[in-house]
Amino acid sequence: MMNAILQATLEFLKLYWAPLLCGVAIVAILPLIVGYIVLVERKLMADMQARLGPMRVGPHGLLQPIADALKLLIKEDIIPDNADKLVFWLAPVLSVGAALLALAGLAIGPAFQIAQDINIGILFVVGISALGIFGIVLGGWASNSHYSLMGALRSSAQLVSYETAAGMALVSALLFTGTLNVKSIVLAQSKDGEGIWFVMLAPVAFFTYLVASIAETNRAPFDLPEAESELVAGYMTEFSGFRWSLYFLAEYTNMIVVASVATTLFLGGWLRPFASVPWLNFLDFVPTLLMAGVGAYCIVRAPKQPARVQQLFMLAVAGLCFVVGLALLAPVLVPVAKPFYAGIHGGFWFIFKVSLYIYFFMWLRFTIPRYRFDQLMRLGWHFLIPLSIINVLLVGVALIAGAYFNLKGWGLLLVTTPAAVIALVVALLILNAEKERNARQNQTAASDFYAG
Amino acid sequence: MADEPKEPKPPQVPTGDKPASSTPAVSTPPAKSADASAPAAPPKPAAPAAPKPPVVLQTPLANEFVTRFRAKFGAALLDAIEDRKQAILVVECVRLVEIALHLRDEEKFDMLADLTAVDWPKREKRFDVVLDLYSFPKNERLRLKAHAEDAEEVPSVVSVWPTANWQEREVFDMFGIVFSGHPNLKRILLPDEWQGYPLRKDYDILQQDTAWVRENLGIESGQ
Amino acid sequence: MGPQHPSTHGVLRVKLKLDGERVIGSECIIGYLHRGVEKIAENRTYQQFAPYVDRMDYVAAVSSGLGYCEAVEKLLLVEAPPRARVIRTILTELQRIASHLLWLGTHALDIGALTPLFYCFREREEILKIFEKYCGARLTTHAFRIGGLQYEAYDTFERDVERFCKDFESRILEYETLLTQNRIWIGRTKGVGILTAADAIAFGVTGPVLRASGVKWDIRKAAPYAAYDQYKFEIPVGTIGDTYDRYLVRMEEMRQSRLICLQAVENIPAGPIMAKVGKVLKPPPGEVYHAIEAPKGEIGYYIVSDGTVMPYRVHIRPPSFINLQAFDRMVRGHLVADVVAIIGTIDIVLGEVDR
Amino acid sequence: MLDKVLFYFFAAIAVASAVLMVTRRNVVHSAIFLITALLATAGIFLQLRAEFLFIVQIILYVGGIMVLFVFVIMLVNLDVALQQIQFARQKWVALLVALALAAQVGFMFWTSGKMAGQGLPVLTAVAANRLLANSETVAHSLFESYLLPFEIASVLLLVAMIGAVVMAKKRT
Repeated sequence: MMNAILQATLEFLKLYWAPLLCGVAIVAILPLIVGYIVLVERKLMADMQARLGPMRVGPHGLLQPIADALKLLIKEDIIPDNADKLVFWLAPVLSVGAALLALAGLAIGPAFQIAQDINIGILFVVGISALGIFGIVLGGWASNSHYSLMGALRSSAQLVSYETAAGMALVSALLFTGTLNVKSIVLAQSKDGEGIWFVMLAPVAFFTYLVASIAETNRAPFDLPEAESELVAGYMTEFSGFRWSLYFLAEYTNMIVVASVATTLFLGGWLRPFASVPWLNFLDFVPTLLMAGVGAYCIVRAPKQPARVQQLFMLAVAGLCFVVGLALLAPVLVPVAKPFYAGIHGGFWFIFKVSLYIYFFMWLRFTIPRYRFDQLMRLGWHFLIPLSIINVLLVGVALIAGAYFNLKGWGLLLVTTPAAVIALVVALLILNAEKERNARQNQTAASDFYAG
Repeated sequence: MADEPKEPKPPQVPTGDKPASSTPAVSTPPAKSADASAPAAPPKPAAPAAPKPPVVLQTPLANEFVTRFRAKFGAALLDAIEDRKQAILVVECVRLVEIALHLRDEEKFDMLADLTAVDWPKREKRFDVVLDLYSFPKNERLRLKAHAEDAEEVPSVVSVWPTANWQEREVFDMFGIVFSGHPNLKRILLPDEWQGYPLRKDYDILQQDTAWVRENLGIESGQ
Repeated sequence: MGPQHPSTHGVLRVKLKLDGERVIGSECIIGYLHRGVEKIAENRTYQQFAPYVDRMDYVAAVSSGLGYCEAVEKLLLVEAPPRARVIRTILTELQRIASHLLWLGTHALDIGALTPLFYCFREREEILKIFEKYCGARLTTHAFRIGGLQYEAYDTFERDVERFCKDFESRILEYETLLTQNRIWIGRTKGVGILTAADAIAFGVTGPVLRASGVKWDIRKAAPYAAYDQYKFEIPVGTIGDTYDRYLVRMEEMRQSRLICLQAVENIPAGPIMAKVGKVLKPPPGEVYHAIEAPKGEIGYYIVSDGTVMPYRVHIRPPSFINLQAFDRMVRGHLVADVVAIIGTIDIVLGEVDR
Repeated sequence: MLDKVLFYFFAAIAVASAVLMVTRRNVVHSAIFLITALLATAGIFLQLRAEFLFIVQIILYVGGIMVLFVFVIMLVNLDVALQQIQFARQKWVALLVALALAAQVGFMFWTSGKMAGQGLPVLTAVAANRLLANSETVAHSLFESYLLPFEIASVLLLVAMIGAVVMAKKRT
């Protein structure tokens, strides 16, 4: 019996060593990446609020994430009494597991993909991230305090209702590709496919997906469950120390997952903007210029640092930027490095777009106030879901028209933009139908999808 | 400038811890005067400065509003004074609600700005319940005063001006004046089981409700 | 919601009777911050009691100080000199802006907008700097004395106030762009916590809350005190009396206060800053009720004097205490999330509610 | 070799969690074990190269229905449910039914072993690219050969949904 298992593992390793390696790498680097996303968020927030943000740990607070991680590890791990031990331990693990697993389906570059382009790509990502709800609901239930249970139920109600809207938005984009496979979706947007990003062809779908994804990751105007004043921290209240950081990691990984799904589907994955337009090729130099700019900025700032070690640190960061800049420059100029072009540049553009998407999340969080729960539900059910369903119909009709006039690539725009316009008109119709209903029915009897 | 020369040692700073019962040793026992709330001519303490002639600012008020009021209520209106250009009507405590309704509806005093009480331990009708009214149309203020004995029930004006609700509860909390007809008359600022009424003159400033402190905080009061 | 709740602006405990998400009834339990100010007043001389007044509404210390000093001046039948009255008006109006800024910041934070808080505090810092230069203290300033002012206006006083008022105009636009047209902000505040004019008067509510319900009444116009009669300014009035109207009324009030400061700073009359008031104040026996327009509403002082050095009785009419009574009427029928917004919109300070 | 090991691994989890689900006293624990059972069967689908079924199983069962289960468990207050004794007298009836079922399955194995060429489906490792993509085949069969039943089923679901909404409306 023993050698059977041994042989099986050998066989397994022979077949799947590459994805295994990528998987381990991702899980190892992710907490660091999430840490630095949090730092960027705090810095941005501070910048928008006329203050400095974390400056104390390391130059410009660059070491802050490591300090946070350390603090979270050392913190005492409190388990509320007569809480359900098994479920209390399981909930955060489930939540992080779902988020990390969903990452597997995504393709950072053409070559760099953990699950070797499984046929159901996008569906796999959406399906697995739906498991995250259990982490929240069970977490709320396990800490058996009335408030966290209420917070958990509210946030899962929010997740469930916005998932339908997100799903519908994805469907209308998938109509163009015809397949769920991540790699072929991106190729469909490149030269040999439609040659145009789907965000142009289905802008309304992109908008609905954007709003739904914000709600799905409990962020910005929809971060009601934990921000509600009397629910304190929603389902996360009772978790402390490492367990809490797992939830935190799950939330930010979800954000990355949602951002990469949007980039793959709408913003042309790892393609350079206007990849198919030959005379715009100088765009290839943009990444190197960007890196060079950042490096220069670091050098300029270096002497201003108070401590000697901080100056060295800044110089090191500048060096790193220049090296990356050179790496990005090589495939464009040096013919021999041509084949690496797709991998390196693709990776850069993908990460660039994902970070833009996440920047938009953060930007929303600082500027606009929070929705009340029943408004949030009404927005989801009365506005987003009908809009996205109608959008699917319209895009379908546009596609048939496109096929009829056999338009290709940019030609499709002729058909899809009217579809988008009609969708917007429908959206306005729904909105002022909402207003009348609101006016008629006074404020107090607001229909609450999830009345307790 | 801050600490004014202390030549007339303010009697108030108690030398020893006088038992609470004695009134604050204001050496000028306010003379009994039937009408005005303020003693007519309090003999000055033996201040070294030449005793200034007692300045009386209370002048009887006699305008057509007072005559109209006296015609309507006659006996109930005990006195009408003007102190520093502010009209004061001293009324009988029993008919307070009726007068309040009249003032709000006919005389348009539609807002009760303030309701409070003053404790004159020397007088037999010990408490003054003071109501400050304001009329939006006439942009005028009026002060209504009613004298009440220690255990006497003052009719509550909550039915006339809902704002009196909490203010009457505070007066009850601080003075112990019971307002009959008040929806839920219980202490508002102090803990419910607190004994004693702090703002009474005989409630010395250093006296805490020792029982409450020992029972709730478990320490001897004053520690 | 317990006394240490993050959004109750101090130690206020609210018992809510809920039907699912909807609030049916509420009861406010106060008294956690009761320091017995009125009892202390009976054992302090008139000057010694002045700093206590600042500790009541610690957010608008200058205006409560002005109220007390003017009440005692009325008791003494003394009039502060014109120069003192103008400087008092400027400082009170600056305090009104500072108090409204603090209200805006915390109110927006309760509803979820993170950024306005920092913008408001940046402006409030400027005002506190002016107070600090003038009288050494930032929050509980005790800036005024009975009979006038303690300190002469420092030399760059006019320039500082003018510079602040000049760039405050653009700052208010910054808050407006963030909030006023914001659909979510309107969604969270329109039609929430409605108080009709009749209810407002019945509950004795005063200040911006009363004006938002449509009653055009401001003591600075009805019974001008200090130097308000010399300046032109309007009184903003709302229509429905919901949270959004109160927001608009307070924003407009900040603009009006800025105008007053500008007009006042142009010509501060020369002359003495202190009336002829002896060291030992012995007001003739009698009583007075003097009310002024504090940022939260009408703050009134009822002082009874028996001719001695100490007041016989001092009663303070606190606007927050009386405005809080209308809370129960406003909160009925709303969701739990609105309770937070309604507490914010009444703008209460617990030091003043409990005294 | 790998397939066999994986299959037995998933099968063992499925059976174990099914048994645990039934025996647990705590309702939420049994819900969790039901989820693991469903995930294990999804794993087996994946093994059979039916990845569309794998992801549909996860989305529908685990992501959809189980969320509903957990919602209901949370909303209904648990302590009432715990008081009632779970297994009253039906213990014997359950055993009887189980035995009957076991007999039938045993008979099926026994006869299929006799028939030539039938036997247990032997999994052969088929190279991934030669296999026709699973979701396409499912889509073709669903929308071409069985379009009518598909439409009828969706109408049925619609009716059920409207019924639920109407019932909910009446209560609030």
